[in-house]
Order: sequence, then structure tokens, then C-alpha cells
Amino acid sequence: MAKDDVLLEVRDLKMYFPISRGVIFQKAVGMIKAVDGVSFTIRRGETYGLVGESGCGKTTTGRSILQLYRPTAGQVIFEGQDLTKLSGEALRRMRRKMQMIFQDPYASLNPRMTVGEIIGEPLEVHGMARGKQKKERVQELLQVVGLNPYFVNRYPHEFSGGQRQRIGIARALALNPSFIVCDEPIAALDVSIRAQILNLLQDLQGKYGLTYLFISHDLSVVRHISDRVGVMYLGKLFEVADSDELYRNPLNPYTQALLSAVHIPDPAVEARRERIILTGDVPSPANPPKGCNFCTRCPVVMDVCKEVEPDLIDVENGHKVACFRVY
Amino acid sequence: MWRYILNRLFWAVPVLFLVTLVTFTAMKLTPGGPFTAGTSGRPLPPRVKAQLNEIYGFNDPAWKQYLNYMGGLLRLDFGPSYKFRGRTVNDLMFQGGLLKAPLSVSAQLGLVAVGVALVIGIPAGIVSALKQNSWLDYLAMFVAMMGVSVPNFVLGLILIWIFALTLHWLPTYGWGETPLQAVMPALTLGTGGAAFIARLTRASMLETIRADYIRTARAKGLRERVVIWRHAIKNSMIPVVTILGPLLAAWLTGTFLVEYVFSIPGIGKMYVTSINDRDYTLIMGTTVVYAVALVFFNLAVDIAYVFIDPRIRFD
Amino acid sequence: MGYILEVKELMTQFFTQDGVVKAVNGVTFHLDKGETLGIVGESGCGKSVTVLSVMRLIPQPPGKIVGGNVLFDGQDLLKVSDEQIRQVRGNKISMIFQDPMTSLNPVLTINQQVSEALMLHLGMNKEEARQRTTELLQTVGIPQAEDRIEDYPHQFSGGMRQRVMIAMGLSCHPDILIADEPTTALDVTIQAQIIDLVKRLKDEFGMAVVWITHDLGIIAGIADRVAVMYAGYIIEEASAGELYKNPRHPYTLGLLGSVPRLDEIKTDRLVSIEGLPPDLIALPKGCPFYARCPFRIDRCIEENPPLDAQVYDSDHRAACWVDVTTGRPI
Amino acid sequence: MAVQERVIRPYPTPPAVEVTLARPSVSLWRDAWNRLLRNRAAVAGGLFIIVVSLTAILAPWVAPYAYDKQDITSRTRVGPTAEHIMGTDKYNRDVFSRIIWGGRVSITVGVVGSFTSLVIGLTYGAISGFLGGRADNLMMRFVDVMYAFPTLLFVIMIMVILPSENAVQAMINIFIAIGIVGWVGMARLVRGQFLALKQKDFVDAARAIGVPPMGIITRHLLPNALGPVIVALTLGIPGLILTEAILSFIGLGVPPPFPSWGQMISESWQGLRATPHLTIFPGLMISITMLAFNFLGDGLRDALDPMMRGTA
Repeated sequence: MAKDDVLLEVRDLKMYFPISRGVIFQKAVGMIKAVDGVSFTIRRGETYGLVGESGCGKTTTGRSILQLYRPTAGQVIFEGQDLTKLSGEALRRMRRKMQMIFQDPYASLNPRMTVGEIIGEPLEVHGMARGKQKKERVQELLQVVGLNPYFVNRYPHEFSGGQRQRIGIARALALNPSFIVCDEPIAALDVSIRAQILNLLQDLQGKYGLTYLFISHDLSVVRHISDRVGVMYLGKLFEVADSDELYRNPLNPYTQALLSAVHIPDPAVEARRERIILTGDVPSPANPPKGCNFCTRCPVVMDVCKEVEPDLIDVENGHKVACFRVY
Repeated sequence: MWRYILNRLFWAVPVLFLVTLVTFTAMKLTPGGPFTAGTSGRPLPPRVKAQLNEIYGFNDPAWKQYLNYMGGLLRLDFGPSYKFRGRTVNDLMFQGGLLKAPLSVSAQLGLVAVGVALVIGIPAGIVSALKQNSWLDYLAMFVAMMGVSVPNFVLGLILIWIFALTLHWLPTYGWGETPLQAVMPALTLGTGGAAFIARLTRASMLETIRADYIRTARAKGLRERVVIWRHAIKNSMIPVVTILGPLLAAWLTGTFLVEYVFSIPGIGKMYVTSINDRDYTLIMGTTVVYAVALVFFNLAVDIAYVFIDPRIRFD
Repeated sequence: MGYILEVKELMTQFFTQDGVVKAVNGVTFHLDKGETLGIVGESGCGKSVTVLSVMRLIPQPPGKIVGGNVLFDGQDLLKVSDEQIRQVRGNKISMIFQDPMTSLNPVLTINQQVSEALMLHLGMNKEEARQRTTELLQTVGIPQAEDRIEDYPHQFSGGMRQRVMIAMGLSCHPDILIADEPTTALDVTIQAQIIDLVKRLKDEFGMAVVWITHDLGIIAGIADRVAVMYAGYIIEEASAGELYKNPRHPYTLGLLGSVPRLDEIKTDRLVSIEGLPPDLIALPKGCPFYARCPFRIDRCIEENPPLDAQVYDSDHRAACWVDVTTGRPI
Repeated sequence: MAVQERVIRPYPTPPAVEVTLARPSVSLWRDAWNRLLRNRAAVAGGLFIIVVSLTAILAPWVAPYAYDKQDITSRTRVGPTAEHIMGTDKYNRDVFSRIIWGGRVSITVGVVGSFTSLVIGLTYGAISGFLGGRADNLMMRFVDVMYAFPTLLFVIMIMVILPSENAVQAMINIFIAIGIVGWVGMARLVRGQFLALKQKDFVDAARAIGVPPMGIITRHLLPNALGPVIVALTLGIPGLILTEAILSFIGLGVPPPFPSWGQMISESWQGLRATPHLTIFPGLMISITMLAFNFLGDGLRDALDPMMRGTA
């Protein structure tokens, strides 16, 4: 693969949040290792899916990439520039190229601003359009996401969840970004609305050549929309592969369990399926187990797993996995 | 839990320190000083004044005076009164024995008033919430609104006018001679608190009875009475307890007006008198006593909170 | 007939400032002994309101059950006294809810909350109830149940709390367990644990289950029969196998096409049902799905099709004037 | 897992049904305003406040007599008569006129005082909440200490040490006293709002867009924190009116002859038996004004609160 194909490279990203406590002054007594050494690359034009259960660090990864959290360690190289080294004006300029779509369409729109103001704000902040030009651009964006341009003077509370999500997408598109982090964009939506938004995201990708980081807990959706998928568990990447490969041939026991837990809307298929039911809960990211993070729940755990942490190793053709059973 | 209580205790120290420091500095900044005029209002002869300054240590540097005062405080010695020569502030606050001392008179009044407030306020709030939008609810909430709006000294004066001066049912002033003397002061002080607590309890109860776990309790087939008593009341009391600290503080400072209006020989009346007399050590002494009481109540409320809400207890 | 529960023409409405919200509009279904009925629909389709109405747990006001019958054990639950319905709740019919975080009382211990129903309905004393609670907690798979019985809910994880809820629901050996989206708030692997548990306990306890969810996948795995709800109506009802193989209502058809499936080759696009569900305050006169329906005909705007507009094999019924397999009016 | 070809049933998109866009667009402020107007108690409270404020401002023109005018044609200390609808005091002054003039003190203290605390508290709370972290921690420790301070005692102390020779100076002293302590609650509120709002996705969205910090504060945080601030502001006014009344009542407020309601009570309550009207009328005035502000504040809260629906 040509090197210039890579749009974004994440190297050993770590994001720790201090747990503070104290009688007089708060001091850090521990660290929540939300993201603990994650590396991956995203190619221009592809959709990279990041999948995992709540608390696995997938959302934190997305936000650290966009520098909404400043990472504890590691590099985020976007179009050749390390974002973690940028700040102030330089970072603000880079923000034009990367945007985010949020999970909760209710919390992600300022209730005091009209739709026009919300979508127009990025244009204004970066001095890209003003006055009449801005208004035209906003109306164009509304049309692009399938909303009536007539809505520009309305407020978010006058819209349904799906419509609000479209407004959020229009805002993200306003600056003509090349890269968009989609953080669970359909999780809060109703079933019949989800397909609308998924289709819209795919259409926009085709139309504008967008690159997506698609974060979700829903394996079926991630498989549907992604070219490649990374599976996260407790702050670490466990497996990375092309999406079809991953689903056809999952190697990590966690991925296997996760896939087996997915329900398929077909009773005939469901009746035949064997499920791997994991025992127990995910350990706290403040106190992850020694060795492999999955060793407390893994159905095929070995002694070595409780001592040594497995590395993410390429086993064949870019299918990477972190598991001693596989090496 | 102990960490939490310790934390609270720790923070009481700088508050009390600041109270004394500010009070002391304020008094030092006062123009004139205590001996500008004598008790009769005539200026004191310079020689007498100099002598008094010497006796009271006013010729020392300010920091030393403060240290002296603090040293006294730590030994629970509030110093001499400027106004009542030859008497100490301690004398004034604690004179009269266990029941008659101003400090204990105030405590009695406060206790009765808190009792009135809780006994009226909490049931009124609960009933209002359970009968939301009924005439009973509207009535209770209107009365409660009046209760929080009418200042207690105004209420006290209106009560005196009606029940003492017009109807002659109750004595106008005094304390400790007949229980009747306690009725109006306790009501005056209690209704404001009751009104406040009732409004808060109602709001909290309304939120609680819409909670998912109340639905769970009903789905178990529990009687409505059990649902309310076992599942709703304790939860709805959590925010009420939270506000009790600041509320008690407001009350505490309110008591001096009620004592003043009803001529109750408590520490509050003494406070107002000391302000009129510009008796600085007495003002300081009473302020410190009030501040200590306030900090203590806040602490007590915080600790009570721990016992109501297991989420804090086990953190 | 051997129905253990029969709901007929149930209507529930909410009287709000903005108008009357018609949440449930004449819902009819039945439940056989030991069967699992799945009720599927999007938020606001009236699925939760339906089962809450069965238990008479609708907050009144603003809610009101304005019509219908709920026949259970020879009596109409909508007509019996408050005392009688309490005898049924938690005893004959019990319920578990969506959010295990908020459905348990934060200030009472697990023991207090589970014992409550045992003492009330089975007349146990404190000690017996405590003993039974421990057993129940073991049954639902809570490790070290004995040590944890005096813990408070916040000391449990989400999955464990849902297990406690299930223990509570099973405590009196109910005839029917109503599960209102019990796994929606949980992670995939925990969700699998809970579903597995309920399936196992259903056989062990010989209960009938009503399982409410928006997730067509979950229903496919557990339900014998499925009812699909839309805008307060049941619009299609069939055995699970039949419904997924031959959906007869355009909405069901669209829903099935709109979810990506792991076991199929990737499609470029999903089926998308455009538009939004109708406003329940101003329901249209005709079919509520009309505005979004690709198969609609003029009749649909005038006449709302009843559930038995199309009947196949006696138990597959669909409320539609059009045969979706041919696209022609029936 | 065995993968099979998907059977795709045709599912065309129907032509959109004409949606009527008749309902006019309403901002949340407009919405709240409409709700407020439906609340009769709040509207009544608001109207009363407007009337009292206007008569106080226009006192020289609307009051039948000057506040210090001694009507020698009338007897002293009479109850309500045709010429003096609330009677006269011991200097033959018209009580009604003095109440109108006295309104100036109460309303000014309430409004100016609460705006003083607003400006200080908003700035402090906003800075603390926006910065977060260590700076916030430190700033809030100070606030905690201030908060545990007995406010009224503090105000009284300040009034004791500051000399008040005339009405204007007394008022300025009251503002200083209130300004020093009154902002604490507001600072806490604003800081809490800011911290909560900072968690919201729309603030992250703004940061992701590259909105500079000032823009985030003014466009995203402040407008959303404003609702609770307005409510706190309104409900804070009766507290300030009360503070002034208490100060005047114990002889620390506005010095005579300029009237304030608390001071009118202070001068007359010892003679409650003989001349109740001198005490009761100003007492009612304080109570009703506070009631009006409380009703308005409650109404504002009810009107502004439901707008947070759907944004949580």
C-alpha cells in the first residue's frame, strides 16, 4: 500500500484520567486507563470501525484523536502533522479538516441557537462565509442532509431525533472536512430511523470522498458500514482486520464471544446458533488485571495470559490479533 | 465515611478562623472606638480614656491584640464587655443558671421552633405532593408561600397585635415563666421554616414518586401506604436534609429578631442590644457563638446525610 | 380456550396540556400457558404502555385506561378492586424493567427489596424470606449471594442489578413474567447472559413470558409468537418463524430490511423507511403508516385496516389493505 | 459463520406526503415567556412589582405628600382617614406617602443588590467553572468558606463599622455589605451550570469546530446558564429586601427622616398597642412585595425549567 494513502495514524495512544481524592486538596490516587496504548492507521476514503462494549475506550479514542481530550501519551498523525504537538491557532486550522458526529442528537445541539446559527457557526468561526453567502451555504447543507431549507430559523427542540442527527451531520460537513469521527451516530435513534442515517452517511462518503472513524457497540452495523474493524476491550485493541475477514474468521476469543452474542433477526438461524456466554463483568479500567486484560473472563485462558500482556501482531495480510492462543 | 466526616471537620477550622479574623479586623476599623463616648453620652475625659485603653490592651499592636483575643477564645474566654464595665462577655452569655442563661434560652427557643417546623412542614409537604393539584395542595402551597414571604419579625408583630393586644389570649413578652410565652415566638420562628420545608418536601416527593423504583415497588403488589412509607419517604428526605444546614443557619440569624420583638432574654436579644450599644467584645462574642453554632449544624446535617444515603456511606 | 392472559381492545390515553396522547388504540392479544410472546416496536409505539396497563401501573393522571378488558384467571383485571390487583402484581404476574440502575430503590438493601414480595404474598417471616432471597440470588447467578444480600444496589454492576430484578420477579413463582426492554441498557455480552438466564428460568419455573423490545434480533432468539406495534396499534402478529419469513405488513417488511445482518453478504444499502411515525395527539383517520408506506393505496387514507384485514394460517394476521408480496390491494 | 446472500425485497421510497409547516418557529425563550403568562400568580406578582417600582420612582409626583411633610392640619398618630388613607405618624406625616417613598429603598436595594451579586458572582463562577481543574478547586474552596459564613451577621457587622450619615451613604454601605457576601450563592450556581454544560456534547461540538474559548462562553455556556440565573436573581431580591428591612429595623439602615419600610416599623413597633397602623402597613408592604417577587420567581422557574427537556 502506498504510504500517502494513510490519512491518519495513531501511535501508542494513551489517555489516562486521574482519580482524585483528598481531605484538604485533591490529589491523584490512581488512573483510569481509558485508552492504554492503541495504534492503528486509517486510509484515505475508508471507513474504519471501532467496536467494543461501554467503557472499552472507543469513544475516548475518537475524542483524543480530535484533541478534545489532550492525550496522556502517544501521537496522532493527521496528514503528516502530529496533532498532539499542535495547539492554539495551528490546531484550530487543522480542525477544519476533521469533524465529529455525536451520539446524542439531543445533547449535541445548542438549544438556544437556530438551525441556521448551528450550521453557520463553523463557517463564521473560520471566516469561510458571511452574510448572504453563509445563508446560501447553510441552506445547501440542509438540502444535502435531506432537510427542508425552510427549517433554518427553527430551534433544535422542534425536531425529532433523526432530524437532529441530520443537523449535526450538516454542521460537521460545513467546513468540507476530509475526516469525520462518527461516535455512535445511530445508537440513540429509533430502529426505523437508523437505516436513514446510515444510508445518508454512506451517500455523503461517496459524494465527498470522506474518511470515517465509525465508533459503535453494534457489531452488525459496524460490519455493514466499515471496510476495516478494530475490536477494543478495556482500553486496548484486541483484533484488527478487514470487516469481512473479521466476521468470517475471528481469532481473538473476545471477538468470538462478542460475535456470538449478536442476535440475528431470523428465528431459524437463531435456533441453530451456539453462543459463548462470558461470565462476570468487565473489570474496572482503574484496576485492570495483570497480563491480558481479558484473562478474567476468557473461556480459553492459559497461565501465560495472566502474567504477560499479548502484543497486537499481524498474523496474515493485515489481520492483527493480540492473543497467545493465536500466535 | 470517616474520610468524609473528617473532610467536613477539617473545613470548619478555616471558616471559624476567618470569622474571628474578619470580626476582629472589622472592629478595629471602626471609627471612634468604644470609648469615644461614655455611658452617659458625654465624651470621656482624656485621662480616663487613656487608662481604659491601657487596661483593655488597645495600645498593643493589632496582631498582638488579635492573638490575645484568640488565646482567650481557645480557653472559651470572650473577654470583658466594653459596655458593662467589670462584667465579662462570658458572664453576660452564661449568667442566670442552666435554664435562664441567654445561651440556653436561645437554644430552647430554637429547638421548639425547629420542632414546629419539622412537625408541620414535612407532613404538609408530603400530603401536598400525594394530593397534587387538589384544593388541599393549592391551599397548603399558598400558605407556604406566605410563610416564606412574611419576615418573621413582621409576623411576630402581627401576632402580638392580634393575640396579645387585641384578644388578650397570650402574653406579649418574656420567657420561661409560663409555656404560653413560648407559643407566639415558636410559631413565628417555626412557620417560616415549616413553609420552606413543606415546599421543598413537596418538590422532592413529587420527583420521588415518579421514580422507576416506585413503579417497581407497585409492581410487587405493595399497598400504596407501604410504597410511600418504605420506598418514597426516605428517598425524598435526602434533598430536604441537604438544605437543612443552610436553613438552620438562616433561622439562627433570624432568631435574634424574634427574641428582640418578644423580649426574650436570649443571646439574640443581647446581640441586638450590643449593636445598639456598640459593645464590640459582646458583638464579637455573639458573632463567634453564632458562627460556631452554624458550622456545627452544617456538620451535623452532613453527617446525618451519610446515614440516610447509603451511596455516600459506602463511597 | 387455554389462554392464560387475554387482552381485548385495550385503549390507554394520556391527557396532557397539548392534547390527548392516544398511546394504545384498541390492542388485542393473548398469551398461552408457558409461551413467550414478543412485542416489538419503536419508542412511543405503545408497547410499554400496553403492559403497564395490563398491570394497572399507568400513572393516573395523566394516564387513563379508557377501554378494553384484561382477562386473567377468570377475572377482568381492569375491573377488579385495587386490593385484588395487588394480589396479582408481583405474585401471579411480575415485571422487570428496562433500566436496572433506576428500578431498584437506592436506600434499601437487596435483601429488603427481594424479601418484601415474599413476606407480602407468601406470608413468610423475615428469616424465611431472607433464606429464600439468598436462594433466589444464587438461582439468578449472583456470586457469593450470602455475603452480598445486605448490599445496596449501587454496589452492583448493571448486569448484576438486572439479575436482582429478575430474582425479585421470580420470587413468588409467577404465571407470567413481563420483561420491558430488560437488556436495552446492557452491553452485548451482558445482554447475552441475561437472555440466556431468562430462557433457562422460564422452563424451570414454567412461566409464560411477555418480552418487549425494539430489537428484532433478540425477539428472533426467544419468542414463540411476535406482535409488531406501530403508533399504538398491533399491525402484525404471527408465530416467530412465520413473521420473519413472510412479513405481511409494509412496516414489518421495512424494519426487517433496515437492520444489517451478520449472517448475510454485505449489502450496499439498507432498506430505509423514510419519514417519521405520526404524532399520537393527531393520529390520521386512516392507516397510521400511510405517510411512510411505499405500498399505499387510496383506501389507506380513508380506512384504517383492522388487524384481521389479512389472515394467513389462522394465526398470522396483518393490518394492511395491500398484499406486499404482489403490491396489489387485497 | 456461514454467510448467505441477502434476499432483498423491493422497498421503494414513497413520495413524501405534504407536511404542513404551519406552526411558527418558537425559541425556548419565547416558549418560556408564553408559559409564564399563563401563570396567574406570577403575572399578578409581576404587575404588583411594576406598580410598586413605578410609584417609588415617581414618588414626588404620585405621593400625596412629601415624606417629611408635617401636616399640621391633622392630628398626630391618627388611623386611616379620608385625607390620610393610612393615617399619620407622631410627626403628623402621611404614612401612605412615606410607604411610597420607602419603596425606593426596598426596590433599589433589591434590584441593585442582586445585580451587584450577579456581576461579581457570574464573573467569578464563570471563570471558575470554565477553567475547571486546579484553579476551580482553589476558587471554590474560598467560596465554601464564604458560604459557611453567617451572611446576615456579616452584613450587620459591616454596617456597624461603616458610618451612615444620610440615606445615600447608608444605601451605598448596604450595597457594599451585600456585594461582599451576596455573590457567593450566584458564583456557586453559575459554576455548577458551567461545569454541567461543559459536559454537554454541543460544547464539544463547538470545540471540534474550533470555536475560541470566548465564543464558547458567550455563545454556548452563558445563554444556557441564563435560565437558572434569572430565577436565582428574582428569588434573591426578596432576600435582599428582607436584609434591608432587618438592618433598618435594628437601627442600622437608612437614617431618618428618609423612610424605609423596615425603619418605619422600627420607629413604631414599641407603640403597637396605641398605633398599630404605623407598624402593620409597612409590615404588610414588605410582606406583599416579597410575596410578589417569590411568586414571580417561582413562575419563572416553572416556565424556564421544562425547556431543559430534551437537552439532558
